[in-house]
Amino acid sequence: MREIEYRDALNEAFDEELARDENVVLMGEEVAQYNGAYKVTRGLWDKWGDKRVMDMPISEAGFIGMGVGASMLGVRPVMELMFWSFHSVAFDQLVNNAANVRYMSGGLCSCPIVMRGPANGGTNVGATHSHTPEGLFAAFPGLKVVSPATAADAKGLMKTAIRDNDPVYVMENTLLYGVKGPVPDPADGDFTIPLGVADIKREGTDVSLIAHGRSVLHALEAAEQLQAEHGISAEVVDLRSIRPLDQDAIIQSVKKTNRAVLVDESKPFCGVSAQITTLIQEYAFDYLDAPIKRVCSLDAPAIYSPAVEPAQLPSADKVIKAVLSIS
Amino acid sequence: MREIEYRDALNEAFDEELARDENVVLMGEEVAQYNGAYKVTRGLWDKWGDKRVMDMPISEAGFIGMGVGASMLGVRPVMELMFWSFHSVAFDQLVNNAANVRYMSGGLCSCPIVMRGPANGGTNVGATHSHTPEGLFAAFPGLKVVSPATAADAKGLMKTAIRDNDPVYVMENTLLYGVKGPVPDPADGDFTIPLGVADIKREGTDVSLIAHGRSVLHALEAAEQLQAEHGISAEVVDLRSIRPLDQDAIIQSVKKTNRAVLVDESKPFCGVSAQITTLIQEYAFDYLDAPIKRVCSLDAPAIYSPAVEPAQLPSADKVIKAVLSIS
Amino acid sequence: MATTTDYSQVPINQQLSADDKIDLYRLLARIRRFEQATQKPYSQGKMGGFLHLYIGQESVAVGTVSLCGPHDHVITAYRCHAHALACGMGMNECMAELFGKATGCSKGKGGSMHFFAPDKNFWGGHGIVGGQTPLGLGLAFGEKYKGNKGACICYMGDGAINQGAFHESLNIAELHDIPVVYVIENNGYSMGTSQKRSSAFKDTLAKRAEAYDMAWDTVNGEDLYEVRAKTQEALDRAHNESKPTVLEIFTYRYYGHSVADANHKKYRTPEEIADYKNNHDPVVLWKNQLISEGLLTDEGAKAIDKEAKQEAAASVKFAEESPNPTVESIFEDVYWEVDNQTEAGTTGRHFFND
Amino acid sequence: MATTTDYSQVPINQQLSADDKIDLYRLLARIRRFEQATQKPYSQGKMGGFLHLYIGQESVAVGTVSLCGPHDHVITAYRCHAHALACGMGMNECMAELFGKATGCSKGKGGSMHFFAPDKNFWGGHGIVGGQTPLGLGLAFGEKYKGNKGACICYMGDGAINQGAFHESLNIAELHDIPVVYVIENNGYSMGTSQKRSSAFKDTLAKRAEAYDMAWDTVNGEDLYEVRAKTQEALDRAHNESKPTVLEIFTYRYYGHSVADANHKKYRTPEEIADYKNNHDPVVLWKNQLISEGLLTDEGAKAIDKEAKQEAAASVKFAEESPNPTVESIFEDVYWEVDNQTEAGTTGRHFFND
Ligand SMILES: Cc1ncc(C[n+]2csc(CCOP(=O)(O)OP(=O)(O)O)c2C)c(N)n1
Ligand SMILES: Cc1ncc(C[n+]2csc(CCOP(=O)(O)OP(=O)(O)O)c2C)c(N)n1
Ligand SMILES: [Mg+2]
Ligand SMILES: [Mg+2]
Repeated sequence: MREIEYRDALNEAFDEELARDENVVLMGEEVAQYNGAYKVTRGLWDKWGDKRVMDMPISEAGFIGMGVGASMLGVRPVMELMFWSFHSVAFDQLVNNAANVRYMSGGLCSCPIVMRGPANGGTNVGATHSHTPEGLFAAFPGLKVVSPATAADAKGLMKTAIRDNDPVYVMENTLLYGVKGPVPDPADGDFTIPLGVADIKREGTDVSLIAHGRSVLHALEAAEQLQAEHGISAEVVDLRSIRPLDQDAIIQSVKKTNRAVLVDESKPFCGVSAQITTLIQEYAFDYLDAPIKRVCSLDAPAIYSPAVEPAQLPSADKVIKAVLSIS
Repeated sequence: MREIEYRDALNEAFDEELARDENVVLMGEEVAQYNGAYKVTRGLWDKWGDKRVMDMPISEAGFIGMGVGASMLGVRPVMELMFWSFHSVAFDQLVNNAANVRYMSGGLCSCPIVMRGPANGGTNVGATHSHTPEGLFAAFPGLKVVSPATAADAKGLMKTAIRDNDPVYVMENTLLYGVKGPVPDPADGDFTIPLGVADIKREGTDVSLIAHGRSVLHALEAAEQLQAEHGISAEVVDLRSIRPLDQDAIIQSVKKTNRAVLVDESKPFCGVSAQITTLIQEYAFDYLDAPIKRVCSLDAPAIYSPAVEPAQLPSADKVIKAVLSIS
Repeated sequence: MATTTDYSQVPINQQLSADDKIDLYRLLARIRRFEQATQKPYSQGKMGGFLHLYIGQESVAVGTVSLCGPHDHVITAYRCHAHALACGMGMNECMAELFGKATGCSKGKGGSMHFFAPDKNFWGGHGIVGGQTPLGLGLAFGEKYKGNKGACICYMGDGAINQGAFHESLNIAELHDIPVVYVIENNGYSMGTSQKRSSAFKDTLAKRAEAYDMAWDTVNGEDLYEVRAKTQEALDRAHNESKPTVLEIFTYRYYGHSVADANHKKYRTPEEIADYKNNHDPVVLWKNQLISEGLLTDEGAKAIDKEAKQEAAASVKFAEESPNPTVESIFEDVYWEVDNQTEAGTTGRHFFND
Repeated sequence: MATTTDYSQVPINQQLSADDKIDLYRLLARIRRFEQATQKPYSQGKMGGFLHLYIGQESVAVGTVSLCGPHDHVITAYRCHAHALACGMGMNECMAELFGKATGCSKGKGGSMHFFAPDKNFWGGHGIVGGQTPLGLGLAFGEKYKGNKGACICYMGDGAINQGAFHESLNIAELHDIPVVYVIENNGYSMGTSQKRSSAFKDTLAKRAEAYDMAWDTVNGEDLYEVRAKTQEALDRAHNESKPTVLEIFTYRYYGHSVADANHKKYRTPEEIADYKNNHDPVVLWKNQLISEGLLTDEGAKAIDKEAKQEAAASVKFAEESPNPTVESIFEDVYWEVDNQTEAGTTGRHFFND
């Protein structure tokens, strides 16, 4: 299969959905004429023009809310936050208007919108620019959250998100944008991936490594080393979608392996991994041979120092250590 | 001991701290001339005047950020959000500036500020006005979060929060404002309660009910009935402080009872209860005789209907049911 | 506000037939009676939460909404009953919503602050001050995007203008030529805070539009003709030039901020309230206007009012007799895909109760 | 911007001694050289994250900060190196911060966007666009609250003015008489977006202040005398009347938005960039001014510049030789109480790593 960058997989998803549905419109800061701060929307303004790809001023509350309002009328906006970290200035629109308008109207309004952008640490941009808010948003019923780890998942989930009739928040990753992976050729048909379906990225029998986003790569790397150096067979469950969540896949894996290590770049307090732990201990209580361990970002604001930031984030080494501590 | 309302206990805390430290200033919408939307600041503007008790326009990002800036200079603002739900329009100031400025400056700035207001459901004000964001804020290292359940705790924690040199977010409750409880007389000395110390509100041996805020009242009611009707001795652990957290008290209680039910008005996904569950399963794994159960708000936006909203929230009945399911 | 224009003579008002004018009176009376009918059940505890009455401001919603065509949309804040009825919603579903009943317009999920009727181009009812202002922008943008000649009238209070989201919306509206009409319903107070204590401004609040090089105007809200005349100018600008406007409409609320506001006679003088009631009541003024135009008699007006009162009473009965939502319904209307049992709605776990 | 005022003649500039003027030149040169010295190590990967250069804008920070007294504060956005040095921070701690070293002003925790020196009244360095504007309000309020005659100069870009928090701040500033001076450093672009494509406005961005009945002015940023003259008026207003001002200072950045901005020659013409460099460079203009005043020779200027260059090179060396922060230090500077090992800081669990 051809290999393309995660960035270009997303770009293809936009291009295809722009072609498929004239209600799809891309909006955000620098997404049009500048081709996107991270070049994810490269070429789309040239191709689709002012109407379908729109630059916005630095007014996230204003333009995100505008997208929500337009979506109630049946427009299908795909909104870029240059960084997901900038959710903080648009939070009301994100968690009240987008998440609640269907509910408060007794189902009369709906909100088919996608919010997207990178959400990750690891690029030395400091505490305000390194938030990983997937758990934060998944906590709000009414919202859906996905976090693709590979180019194929990025494309497939994005296309599904755009077609979904509820607000879907897609957490991309600046460190993955340049990573290549196999993605089916558009010529071979419409490629989508459903929300709410985890992907077993590696089968194993001794421990379940449960991860999403870039943490999946750490888990995979750790799994290889665990096999090679310790003879431990680790299964890697890539959640892909945080809400809806493929709970069955998680529980099934843990029932098989009896041990779980969660890898989650979020901070540990009330992070996604806390939710997954809670579900496992509830639904697989009798199957657990050891406490569930978590590998999260170290619990402080993101440090800038390029020499130190990597130590604040999950890594294969830390995953291995956690696995060994319960093996 | 004299009994006073939770509201008046808070009012006393403000009054005493305004007297104690001339840097303390109260700010918020309608806190001065109107005496506060919920009369928590009643009489303080009359007594302390324009300089110490200030009305603000409906510009939460602006005035909360102003408080943060002033706190860096050593002013000690006590900021009212008329509802904690309005955090959504001030989120950047709350989770970036207040939480991170100390870190990003390598400790050169500090931020001795209190943010406060009611955070609860149960008053039929709908989805946008019923958020319970204690877990959401506790997830940000740099912030402290407390949630008092009684008049005495409200006063004692508020006074400590005002004296603390870090940002402390105090989650009050409109349904508790009118509830009376014993509070030490100011004549008997300065009354404070440290952050990070849970309170065993009832001793028991069979199951630990772990709660904060108004959920503590449900837990206590459930405990009485469990004793009377089922002969089950429930211990009620009132967290009081979510961050810093009295983990020792939690673990000690669970090690004694071997069973835990968490009562938490937050939504279940990534709520405070998910974090506490995670800690218990990690630190008391071998002591657990049954899965940890949670009683949270039902996982949907807050419904308005007065006839139905109570069913969305934790209650003594639900706590009893959860306890019986693991007993 | 002194002006010599006779707004009754502008084309949009000249077009009104006698019946149209009487219908406007009927609407004013119905809105007034609807809200009056809420007071008893509210005080009896049959409704929950807040109840923000619009009484005194009726001409604003009635006058502005009367101009809306099929591609014009309406969105407002929590003080939304009048806009809802003006858009054509029935008293029954509105009253039932206040009672939190399953027959309410929002199935009892929204309450007083959250009336909705998208089929009538009414998009709520929003509780977060200023939070609806970007949504209004989006509705106007949506019509434009679809190639229609439409607009959105987005209402807010005099206190709401100091929310950041509103300013961001103004800039975007002017920058991207979005056909939105922002109506500041200036009733002089945001809760207990007078306009002077909440906003720094020059001359008028609407003039803030100049900061964005945007058109603006001020309107005497008690005069239905003036409200219609000046709103039409804004709608024309929206429809024909795809340009936004800020209108500040001066009005007054008789009651407290919400029914729970016991302070409202402290921050306003009784004389101020009495003066408005006695000399500026928009329902009375319009009635007198129609009588002076010979289109209505005192008796005719009374009959209309009586009918409105009966309709309101009937809606209370309807609401009282309606069923409550079920507890199960708590999980409906969260996700479109779940409600419609699509594949997406049945894949993965969506709700996380134990 | 044509004006006939000779700003060199206003009192605040007349007060400048020859040494003062030369010191201003030295500061301009040091800032320029400091930033130039960052380029090589950045391109070598010795620094992380963003690097937003101020080159071309130096006169703005230097002119405005030169007027600050002991109770005047400075806060700005992420393009903060010049303000930091102008406030008196040393090149060493600034350069070390860029390298993420423990000897950095923020101990390597902040990076390029987050320089701080509260002891020199410099409060950052803030990465969220517009997020610093309420903080600036708070610093100004704080001095007023403490009874001092002080002010805060709060800087932002031309793109930042469309953030809601800024508008909320303007209203509060005027309403509560807060001695803040908002300086819009208008370099014509926010990333790749020209001023015209990001803001709707009439005449000038600063004029938006009129919406809040606030004083404002525009300033030709290339002329240090004019920057000082007009900023002093704003500071006088802050100090003597406790009133805010918006100043829009026209300036230009030579490089991209950040060093990573490869597009910057696409959204601007090479001619535009060359014109500014050749005809409006603030460092050159001030040097020429001093030469024309007979206070400096070409040679003298070169010596100062050389010294600046050496100082910058030395700071690179200092930074390179400095130690990295320890991994343990990740948990320092989160909580004051923890760092100071108070009872509060040692009660309960503060950090939640496994
Ligand atoms: C963001 C936010 N802050 C505060 C409130 C509480 N609140 C509700 S209405 C209101 C006053 C608004 O006054 P105004 O905009 O003049 O509208 P009016 O009530 O006069 O119609 C306040 C402070 C809120 N709902 N949302
Ligand atoms: C809230 C927010 N949105 C977007 C960004 C990304 N961003 C950083 S700087 C910038 C451009 C700002 O331009 P301007 O205010 O003119 O300042 P300049 O860079 O020209 O100094 C953008 C969009 C951000 N940091 N914060
Ligand atoms: Mg008002
Ligand atoms: Mg700029």
